[in-house]
Amino acid sequence: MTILTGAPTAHESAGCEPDYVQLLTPEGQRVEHDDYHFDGDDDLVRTFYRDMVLARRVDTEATALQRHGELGIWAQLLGQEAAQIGAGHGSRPQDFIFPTYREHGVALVRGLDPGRLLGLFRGVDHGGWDPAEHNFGLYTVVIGAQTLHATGYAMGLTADGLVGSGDVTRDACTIAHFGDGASSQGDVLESFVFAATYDAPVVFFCQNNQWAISAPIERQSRTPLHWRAPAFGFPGVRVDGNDVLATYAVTRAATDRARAGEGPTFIEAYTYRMGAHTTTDDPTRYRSGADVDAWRRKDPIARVLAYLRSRDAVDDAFVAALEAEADDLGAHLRRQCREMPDPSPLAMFDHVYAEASPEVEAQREGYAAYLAQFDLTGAEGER
Amino acid sequence: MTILTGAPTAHESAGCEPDYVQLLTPEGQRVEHDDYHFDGDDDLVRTFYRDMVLARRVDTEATALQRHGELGIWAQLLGQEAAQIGAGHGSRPQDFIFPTYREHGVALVRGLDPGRLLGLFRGVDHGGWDPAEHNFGLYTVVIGAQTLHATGYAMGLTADGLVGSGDVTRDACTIAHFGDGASSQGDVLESFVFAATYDAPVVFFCQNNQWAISAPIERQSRTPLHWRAPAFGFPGVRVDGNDVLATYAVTRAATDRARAGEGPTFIEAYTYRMGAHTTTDDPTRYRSGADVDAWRRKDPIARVLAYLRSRDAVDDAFVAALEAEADDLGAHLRRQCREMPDPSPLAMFDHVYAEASPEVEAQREGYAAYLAQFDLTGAEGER
Amino acid sequence: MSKVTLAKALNAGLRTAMEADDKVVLMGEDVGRLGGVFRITDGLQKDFGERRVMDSPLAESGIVGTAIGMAMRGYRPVVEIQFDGFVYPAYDQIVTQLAKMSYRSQGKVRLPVVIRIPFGGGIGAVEHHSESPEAQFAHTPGLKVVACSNPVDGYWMIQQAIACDDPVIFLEPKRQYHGDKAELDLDATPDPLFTSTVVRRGEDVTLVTYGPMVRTALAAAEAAVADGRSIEVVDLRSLSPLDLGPVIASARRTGRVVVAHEAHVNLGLGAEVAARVTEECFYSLEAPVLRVGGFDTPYPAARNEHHFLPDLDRVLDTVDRAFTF
Amino acid sequence: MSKVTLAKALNAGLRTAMEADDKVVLMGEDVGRLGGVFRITDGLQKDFGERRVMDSPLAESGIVGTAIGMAMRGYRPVVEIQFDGFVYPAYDQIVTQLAKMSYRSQGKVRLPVVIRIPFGGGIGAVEHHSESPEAQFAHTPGLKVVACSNPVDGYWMIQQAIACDDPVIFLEPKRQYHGDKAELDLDATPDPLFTSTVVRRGEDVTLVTYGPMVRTALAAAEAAVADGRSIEVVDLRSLSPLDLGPVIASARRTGRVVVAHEAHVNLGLGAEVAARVTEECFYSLEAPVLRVGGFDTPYPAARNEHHFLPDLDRVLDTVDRAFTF
Ligand SMILES: Cc1ncc(C[n+]2csc(CCOP(=O)(O)OP(=O)(O)O)c2C)c(N)n1
Ligand SMILES: Cc1ncc(C[n+]2csc(CCOP(=O)(O)OP(=O)(O)O)c2C)c(N)n1
Ligand SMILES: [Mg+2]
Ligand SMILES: [Mg+2]
Repeated sequence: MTILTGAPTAHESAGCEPDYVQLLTPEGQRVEHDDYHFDGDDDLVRTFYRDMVLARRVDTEATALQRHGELGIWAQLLGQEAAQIGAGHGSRPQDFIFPTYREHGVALVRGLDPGRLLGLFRGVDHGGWDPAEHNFGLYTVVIGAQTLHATGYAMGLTADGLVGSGDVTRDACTIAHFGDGASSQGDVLESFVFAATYDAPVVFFCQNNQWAISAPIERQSRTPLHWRAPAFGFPGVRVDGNDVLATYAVTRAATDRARAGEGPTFIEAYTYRMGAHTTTDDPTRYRSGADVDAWRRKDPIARVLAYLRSRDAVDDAFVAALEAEADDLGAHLRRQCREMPDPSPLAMFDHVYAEASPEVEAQREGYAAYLAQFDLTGAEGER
Repeated sequence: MTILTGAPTAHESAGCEPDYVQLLTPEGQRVEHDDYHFDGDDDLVRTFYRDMVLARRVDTEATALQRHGELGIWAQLLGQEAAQIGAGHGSRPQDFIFPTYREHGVALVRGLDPGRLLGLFRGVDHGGWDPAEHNFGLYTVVIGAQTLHATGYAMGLTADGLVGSGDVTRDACTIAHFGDGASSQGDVLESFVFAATYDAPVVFFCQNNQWAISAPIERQSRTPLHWRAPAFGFPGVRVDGNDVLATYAVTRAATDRARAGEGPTFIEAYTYRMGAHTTTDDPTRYRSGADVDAWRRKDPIARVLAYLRSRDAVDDAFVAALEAEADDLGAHLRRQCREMPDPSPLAMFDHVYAEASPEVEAQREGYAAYLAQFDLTGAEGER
Repeated sequence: MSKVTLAKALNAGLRTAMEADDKVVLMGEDVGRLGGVFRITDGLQKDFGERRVMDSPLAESGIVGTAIGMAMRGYRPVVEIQFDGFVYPAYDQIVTQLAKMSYRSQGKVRLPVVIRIPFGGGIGAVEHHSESPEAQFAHTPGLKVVACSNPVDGYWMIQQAIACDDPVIFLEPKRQYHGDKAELDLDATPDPLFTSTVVRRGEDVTLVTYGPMVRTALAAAEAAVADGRSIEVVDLRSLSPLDLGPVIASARRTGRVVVAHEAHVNLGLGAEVAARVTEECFYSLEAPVLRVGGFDTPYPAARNEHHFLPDLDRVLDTVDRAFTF
Repeated sequence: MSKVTLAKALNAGLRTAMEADDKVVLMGEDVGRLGGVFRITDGLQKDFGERRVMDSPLAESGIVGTAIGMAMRGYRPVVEIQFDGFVYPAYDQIVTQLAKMSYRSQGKVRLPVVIRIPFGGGIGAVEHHSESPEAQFAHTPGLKVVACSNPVDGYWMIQQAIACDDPVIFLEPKRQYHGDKAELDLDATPDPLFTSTVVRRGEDVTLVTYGPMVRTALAAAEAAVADGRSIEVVDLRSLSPLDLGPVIASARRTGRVVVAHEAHVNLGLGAEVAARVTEECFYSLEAPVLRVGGFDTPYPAARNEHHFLPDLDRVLDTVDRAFTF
């Protein structure tokens, strides 16, 4: 049978690097690619470097805050900085981002104060920011659900005539973030159908970090994930997810394409979850340290620094200043976290509906009266 | 960008025949294909011919019964006889078939008395046959749900060691039938994921009859449906769904492959729904008569007859005898339908559970007592 | 306007809403050229174009999920689910996403999405075409759930649901689509959406229902006159929030309450009505609140559905039972 | 056997069931090498192999749908849904397929599938990890729904659920997984699965609950002693079918009934219990059946969950209210 085209490439089976877009090697060497080019200057690369360092610091601090009991749980991004910072910079401010629960780096690039991310993990809210403020949606915990929202929002952009005018400050698109595990969900696969049918300006950005909790990528797919896109009628591309120049270039190309009215693109950012799934997970139960070590040698931050150093684009002063900035951010985060007020009990009854329901209001009143019995003045005063 | 491989082939855009496996032209000429071969003799082709004629008769009779108020609704197979008879014969008796609601032809091949199909459409039951009797499951109305059942059953076959022994009378697989519209459902797409991950011996047989009620195939997919299979890691093939030799050969190859333990295959049978979606549908509201006429010239039955005639493998006596057989079948169906008893009211309480629930039993008793008030002796006597 | 069926009234209501606000868009299977399998959207794609009346791919989760995205972008999508039994693939999007977005975002994101569901039985259909899923939605905070029962309500309620900033599950009694006609007074001021209403006055017993059973309840009340029994009929209209004011006022007078619906009795709306009314009217009730509804079996084959669905006789039988206490 | 937690008891019950019948297979996300995020299946893949303990792709509809297929092939799949809030993508397969297959096939196809769901709140988790979806399943004919509340029941009930030829939704109170330990008597004869049981005798009021709230109810009963109030506590265990025999017998004695659960009160199990008990015990009740449960809001942020979930005080407050009638 000649029909079978689904087998892994010999390349992959041989355990080699997968065939992906790479513009910066793990050693920090620039390489060229036929289709994708990095057109930024050293300033931009320095910005990437800075954002990656800060994103990692956010992650480290939040992890520590969880260990100290200040957060209930934390989902680490360790190792995925290049994928996220490249994706973040690859979009434009008018593009709307639909994150999953791990896109702390993208949030940072979008200008969201990282402290705002902590509320969800501390248990004081379900997402403490206004999505409209930075065109950055709430974190989504139900795996894959947001990919359909991103597609629908993109359909709305088309309906609004915000696609294909050629004005890069006006035309817009959406980016749907999700993981390799999510690629198995019906919702994600249906979002490919809708995106293709409506030619929606949406970029599917999949961080294939090789694991969905304890399930390795082989449990979800026998083929590279990006193969799915052309099957549904739009381009798919695999990029070295630990190479920020490449993730940036590929995202920029895909969003440009979407904004131009040429439809969706699927990006598979091939990377690795260096940490645990979350702070409650114990990866030693299901994966080998050797793998982790191998990926550590492909660290996304180290290679940018090596590149910048090789060009004398950073010096020790820059690195030290950045370190100080990161320290400040860490201190800010710790303070913000500890100072975050617990929600008022009666806030629990807020916003169930946009137009208040008499039933919820009655329950609010009943509970307020109940609390008043105990003389919990806090309960009354906080609303 | 060189990544885009999802565009329609020039062939298709030009409005030509799609690129598919064909072994018999619309004119009844045998043609050869590199990968698929018809290895049957004239007897087998005559059997195909007979089954297609009988399947069409079942369809015509049931449609008429609906018009006469004997059935509540009927889902016609008109035009899809070759797809179904080829698929039916391409399986082996030990293979388990998971139909949708239109596989009357497959049912016929599996030896199910076509009269048994009518109960569902008459409203006397939800499926009047025992799936185990002919390894033919109940019709499934919720679009796509059965594809996961077929995949799970196939996983069970593997677990039972009924795959890959090389004994064709022992090894088994499943066939999941579904339509082009169903291809958009999350369940169908998830079934591809599971089938690939578990290398399940399941054949996905999609009758792309170009329509999902009023939605043309373009609403579901911008690319040929069979492209999806390799993306998930197994072969996909498009076959002329109006060519019974081809649908047979392709199904036989796919089921052989599945039974041999080589995993799933996706078959897209490219055909056309000549009738309405169901007897309650009015296709003139959404499609042109010209299309229907064009497809009429590709009638699946006419071409087999032409082929058999060209080989002198049938004569007028054969055709007449078959006509008589079909008449008998029609009379049998009409009688069976009219004689089908209405369900007893209390049968409504049967089989909610395998192990009876006191609540349902109490409701049964209560309703029996209620009916007894009206002296509806029928209600009491029938159980 | 001449007298119209519920189907035509809904069509007119949708048209009016679309004319009033160009952010209103329709989505669903076969809603465009075909006008929906029940023709509720008949002619709307022709008049408003493909951008506003979108034929969707065959995937309910995808339809509701993209409708949520459209709503986030400022649209007011009205989704048609083809039949009640096919809403379940979209259940996750409805229950975990649509229902919770306002709450999660502290009111920053509003999702004015209407999900229209032709519901209930009595049309002789095959399985999955006659379900009554209302309790599953009404149990979900964040959703509002309404059911219309007649053309006049259909016309106004669909417009009110579209105008509402909350997600609304809009249940349409499919067996009434082509039933009794009524005159539409386009200048009338309709009752607020989330209110119930007494549709027939009576003295002896309060019969509470909604959607397809309102007609049955009114017929039962009419028939009961001959027995000298005066039945007050309340059409709940809103199932979440539940407006039990009229029911409670009535129960205090009559002392007897019967709740009727097509849905399975177990954990159906009747259970909630019974629990609340009993708590509010404990000293007024002469009998427990009784329920009559679909049995706790899957929806049976069509030829038995008249046994499954509560009809006039079964409703009156339950009313009689309320007088045995 | 020494004293074990609910988590260990369930693990032991699964192991025993797998040893007894090699058609029993486990399916779900992370159930294999990891042993599930709660470690309920810990060690089982190691001992029974990958064929019997299958790590599934991340797709709940796919998991339940393939489990149905496995069951049609003669297996007895036990599916783990990782958290209550993630059962909804599988809702269609559960409600339209799993629940109806016996009925549709007139008993020819049986689907002995168990769906294990760690449910309820109280563990400080992020959203979607603390839901109580039982009413949605109990409202669906064709499903049986049970909830265990302690290690002994966990051990026996999971085995009984697996042995049952019907689909069973098996609810595990996740906040009790690592709570009170109990001794397992492996030679005991457990109560039949679909029965409720009085877990504490009392005279003044009947407190009905299940799952995670049983512990709270028992603590409330203990605390009430000081006030001179004697509370009888019933653990429903089976939510569908509902075994109300012990509740009704108790209510006839006490005249007062309170139902407590974590699920939203509106259309929660309490509504059904209230409606039925009132009908059966109309003349014995001194007060309406009162309900205390989760409010009708989405599950709040973790730092407010102790306000959302009924605790000992709120349960006792409701008990007090039952004495104001
Ligand atoms: C519908 C649903 N099912 C299960 C879960 C539990 N869960 C949370 S994260 C996760 C794995 C996700 O893996 P992936 O998509 O690869 O993202 P990653 O965590 O690696 O970033 C699972 C199973 C969930 N959140 N939602
Ligand atoms: C989940 C679900 N949604 C909607 C429907 C209503 N419906 C019945 S058949 C059909 C079209 C199916 O099209 P296709 O899969 O191409 O099969 P065909 O009818 O052409 O054989 C639709 C939308 C359904 N049965 N199930
Ligand atoms: Mg991952
Ligand atoms: Mg079709």
